[in-house]
Amino acid sequence: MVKLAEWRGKEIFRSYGVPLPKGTVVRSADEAVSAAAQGAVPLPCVVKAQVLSGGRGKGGAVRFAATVEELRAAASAILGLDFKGEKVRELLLEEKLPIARELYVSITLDRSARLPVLMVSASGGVEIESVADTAILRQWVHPFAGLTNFEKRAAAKTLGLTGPAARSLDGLLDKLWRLFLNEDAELVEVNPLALVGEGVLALDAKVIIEDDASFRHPQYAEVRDDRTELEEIAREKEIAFVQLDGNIGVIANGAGLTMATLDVLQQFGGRPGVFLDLGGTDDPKKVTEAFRLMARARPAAVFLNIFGGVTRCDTVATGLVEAMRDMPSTERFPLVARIRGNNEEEGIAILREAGVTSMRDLKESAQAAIAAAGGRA
Amino acid sequence: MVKLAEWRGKEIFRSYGVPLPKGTVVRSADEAVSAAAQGAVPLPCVVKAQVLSGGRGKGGAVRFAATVEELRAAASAILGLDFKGEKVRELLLEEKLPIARELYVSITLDRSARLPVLMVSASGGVEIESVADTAILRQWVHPFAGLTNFEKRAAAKTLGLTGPAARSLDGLLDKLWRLFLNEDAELVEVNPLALVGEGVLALDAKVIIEDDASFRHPQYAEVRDDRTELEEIAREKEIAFVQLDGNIGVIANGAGLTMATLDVLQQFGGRPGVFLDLGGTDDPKKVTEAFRLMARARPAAVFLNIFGGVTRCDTVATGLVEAMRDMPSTERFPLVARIRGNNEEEGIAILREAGVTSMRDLKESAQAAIAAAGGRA
Amino acid sequence: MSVLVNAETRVLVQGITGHQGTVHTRQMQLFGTQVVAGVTPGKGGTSVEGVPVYDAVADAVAATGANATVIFVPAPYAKDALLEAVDSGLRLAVVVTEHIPFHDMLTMYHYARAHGARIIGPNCPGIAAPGQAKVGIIPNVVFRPGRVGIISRSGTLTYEIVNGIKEVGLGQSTCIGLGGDPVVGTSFVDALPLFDADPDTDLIVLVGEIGGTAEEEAAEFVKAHLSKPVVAYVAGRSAPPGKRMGHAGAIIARGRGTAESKLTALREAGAEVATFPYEIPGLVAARLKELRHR
Amino acid sequence: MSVLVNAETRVLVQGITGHQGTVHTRQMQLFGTQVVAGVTPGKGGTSVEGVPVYDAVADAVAATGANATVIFVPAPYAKDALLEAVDSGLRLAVVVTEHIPFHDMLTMYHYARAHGARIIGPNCPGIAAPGQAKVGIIPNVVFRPGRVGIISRSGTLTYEIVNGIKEVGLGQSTCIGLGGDPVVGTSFVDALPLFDADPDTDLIVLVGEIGGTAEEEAAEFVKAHLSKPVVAYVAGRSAPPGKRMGHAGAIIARGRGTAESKLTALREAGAEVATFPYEIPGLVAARLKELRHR
Repeated sequence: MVKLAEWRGKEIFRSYGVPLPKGTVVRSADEAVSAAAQGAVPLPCVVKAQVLSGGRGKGGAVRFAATVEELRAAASAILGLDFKGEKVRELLLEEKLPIARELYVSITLDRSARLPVLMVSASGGVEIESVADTAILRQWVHPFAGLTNFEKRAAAKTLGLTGPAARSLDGLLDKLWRLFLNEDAELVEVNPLALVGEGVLALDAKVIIEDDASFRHPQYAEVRDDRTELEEIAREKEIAFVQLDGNIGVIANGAGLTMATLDVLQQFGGRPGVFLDLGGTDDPKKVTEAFRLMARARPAAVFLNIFGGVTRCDTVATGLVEAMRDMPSTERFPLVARIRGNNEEEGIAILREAGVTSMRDLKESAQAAIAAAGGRA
Repeated sequence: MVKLAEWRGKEIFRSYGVPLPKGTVVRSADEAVSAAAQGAVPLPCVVKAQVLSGGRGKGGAVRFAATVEELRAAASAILGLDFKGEKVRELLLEEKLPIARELYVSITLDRSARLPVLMVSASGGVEIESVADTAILRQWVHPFAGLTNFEKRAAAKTLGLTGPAARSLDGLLDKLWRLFLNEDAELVEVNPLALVGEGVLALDAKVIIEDDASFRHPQYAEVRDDRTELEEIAREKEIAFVQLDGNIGVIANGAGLTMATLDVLQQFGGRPGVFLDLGGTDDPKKVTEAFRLMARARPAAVFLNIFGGVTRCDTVATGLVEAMRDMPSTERFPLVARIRGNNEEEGIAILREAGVTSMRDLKESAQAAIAAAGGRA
Repeated sequence: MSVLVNAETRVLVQGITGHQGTVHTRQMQLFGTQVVAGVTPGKGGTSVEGVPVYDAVADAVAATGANATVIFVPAPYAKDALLEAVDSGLRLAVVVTEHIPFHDMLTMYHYARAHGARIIGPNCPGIAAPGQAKVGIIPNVVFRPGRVGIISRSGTLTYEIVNGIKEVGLGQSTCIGLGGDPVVGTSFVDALPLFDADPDTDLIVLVGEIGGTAEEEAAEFVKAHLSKPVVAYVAGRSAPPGKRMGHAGAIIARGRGTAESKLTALREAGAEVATFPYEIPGLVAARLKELRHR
Repeated sequence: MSVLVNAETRVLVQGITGHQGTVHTRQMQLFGTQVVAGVTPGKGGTSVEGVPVYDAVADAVAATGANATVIFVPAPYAKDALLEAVDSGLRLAVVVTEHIPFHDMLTMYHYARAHGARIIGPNCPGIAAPGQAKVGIIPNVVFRPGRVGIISRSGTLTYEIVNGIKEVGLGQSTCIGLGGDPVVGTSFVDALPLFDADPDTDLIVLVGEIGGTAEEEAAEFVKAHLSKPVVAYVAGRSAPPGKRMGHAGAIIARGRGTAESKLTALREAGAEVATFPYEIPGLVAARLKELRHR
């Protein structure tokens, strides 16, 4: 899942011809002022923090500037913000427009229907979660038909647009649909979509690109605005790795088993701190790398819970022993292991030789991991 | 159905990136010589008449020229040809290539399967009708899947292409498929497709565009290489009008009824000369125009056979009387009428007033038309 | 009973406010058809011949329980209209519109099929079952209730033949005009089993024309599966090869699809073949008489 | 009997010459499955584990009568492989490949559906019916013939649970791993009626996880239609909202799809709900005992 910052989303919008306010991206107050001086953005303008979290307006991360002085002040203030944990590095400056109405439009996947769904609402400009379901039109779009005229007519009707404004919407929806398809997007969202005069244009742009389609879109591989450093390294090594709030590291294989392991830990009072899903592997080197990555997250203890299927227990054990051998003592952590399934006996023997006991019962081993972490929590 | 001359087809091929021999179009021997002098085509080259009929090679409409003198001679000779009734107006000059093999590729519609079909054969360079069915691979392409890799692999296998040549074919097939879809083609045919070195390229190009899609492709409206002047006028007026060899003009409504009328005429020894299908109309002006058009084809007699459904009998009668009133006596023709169906009585009354008797029986009225034409045949 | 339509059929007219839509709404009503709704985007809230008009098919279906549609909208918009009908749950669509690009029709056909919907047409006169319902444009005057089923690729020629059947004192169970376009939603092979299964049809008249191989495939089906007698006619024996006769379907290509090949195939399949359209009523009457005396 | 596969299943392996393809061909054979053919373009004429390899699915089907396929080809080529299988007449495809873009899967799903074919997966362990056949990658060791049906969105967790059932002395009729991707070919709602109709299944274990609403829909189905008892488990109660847990399916969005909403729905539908995966075998054993004493 590649969440794109607003300005990146708008770059894509522009390449598809989606109408946008005039504007530019800057990275300092000086740049902001010179952008205005060179006419890259007319005054008065809007100054928007380029962060991924929502609620920027309320959070003081969007301001207006009528003069160069106001622009400098607003840019300085916002660039200094730490917005919901994100440092503001870029600002988007955009012309302030005479907005008649604020609307909502998005295209995303409906898993249950197994169809893309176009959602529109006349109540734009607020978080869509707060809009009543009855005020949102859902139009499922069949991939073999594409976005049709009747679907677009229904959208225009819901938005209360007719004449040139409806035609403007029509063009915009076609472009968003093409973007959704051609860029392998999970989500294309415009909130608000502004009605200005007789045309609509995208005031905001939220685009999420699907990770799995990166073989078709290498250009998005560098855009990673929402991961920690370790998560980014894990991604490159094709290991599912998520940092949480607690102190116990969990290494398991398969998302379901990993989640079940977290559930059990939590039920008995443990606090998972890292979630590492080995996936299906039979390469001991990948296991070694996973353990090294886990060590860098400095867990108080690690709970290894493997059920061998595609992954063989001896492979995991071998990789683990390899990782432990090279680990500096400062990075070592208490380890509780439970390995079951394919080549279980061989795996347990390898661990035993390295001084690690494999437990059999999930509940007991979880409790043991919590106890081990307790000393350092 | 818009049949495009080879050079027009190749212009479209070029816009889709289909590999082609280097070449240019000329309209005189002088132009040919100066094209060679300016390097627009290298010598030795191939000189090809731009006509729509097949069998150009055998018919002397394709020649080789190794020198400027030979080029001038070949161009003059071919431009003088009357090829199966078509005057040669354009020549395509193309570099002569070291062809390793001549292959066949086409995409067209299979009506029974209701699917586009990709056809390939290793026996290219000859009329595909003469190739054994077993030597032609038919791959149906589903519109919801598009041309797939496995279909292209099967094509490469049939053509005996591997490695870079197969990859070259792969790219070419993708381009032809896109052209077939995006240009609303009825037929895209390359015969021969030449294997030169490790790549394939289109030595010929046959493209037929569907008439009905002209609202999407206004650019093809002017390209009409295969109609008579009257047929072209009829087309503009949206009247189906075909000139045949005989002397009886037939005006009917609906393709089936028109064809049945021709069948009956022919069965009793008549020779239809024009086929005019009024279609479904309730506009007397269109009927008047149809009659004027018919008059310009100078038929010995006209047989009007109408069954009123969407078209009303009185509409046809009114239009007919209008046309006859304005017609110069030199253009007049004997008329046999049979009108049945909706508003039959009213139509018959209008005709009677204008001195035309409507007959009831198809067989008898056909015989009457043949007799009327007999006097002037 | 009848084929595909009956007295329960509730017809929606897409493009009802256009000239043809309005004219044929009236004609369908005069035939006794329940025309329950019309659709023309932007004309919602008005009415035509007493029929309420909606902006969208989904609205029309929800409000009126329409269960079949007839499409009169111009060719550039016909694909969209059909997709809307299918998405709104309609499972029978008669497409009268002519000049629909076959690439559009390929999408329409396969989309309908994937959703279990049937298209009749395009460029077709539609379906009529005397005493039950008409969904399309075949002239009312040619009909009379009876036991002859008609399946035809032609338009006007069909009217002439149906009328001829009436004029010899017989009547029709259902008549379907399939349309002669290169891609049709329903072909002879699709329609024949429906008539074969219809208890109100004693005999089937098949009206073909040159071009394509639909008649040859129909002949195979008749031979292999059909239990009822067939009287067939094929127009275009005199057509010169390669010339276009108004229908895109009427092109003779590569020696297949000639009148001769079709007539031979039908004859060999056991159909009675008429040389001229005006012979059909007589052949039908004779065959029905024979059936009765068995 | 069993669900979807049985002793008559003749399995084709697409991508058989790859590492996973080869390993699991052997494992399927050891399970007793008839693996009749493999396909890898360009490797036609070779063989893997005694199984003949073809260049094209159509060739493999024609030569061997394969009637199901398991797809191991890399994600960028998986769509093509599935379309080839469907076009070649196969009506059951287990897609093991992970990381297939969901836009590709949308095409695959709707294409298969339009042709009457069923996809299991993608990114799934597949189907296994002990004593009958295995089409996929679930480890052989966890199985033992019996009367418990298992439907799961997880991979490894399924193995653990299936194994647990074996360890309490019970066995399985069929186990299907549906995969946890955003778009799956077969969902709980699609699979439940198959198990309900299977005379060899007495009880169904449903293993869900957070994300999406497949479990909520399953609960509705259980309540409205299911005749057999269900034991359910849902992984992810402790997952923080908005964090991705390896599966794209495991995202909690907009308050729906939480473990709590799933568990509540299943409980209200009459399923017995396990808090921990290790409780499942006990619950299953108790419920079966109860059934027997009725």
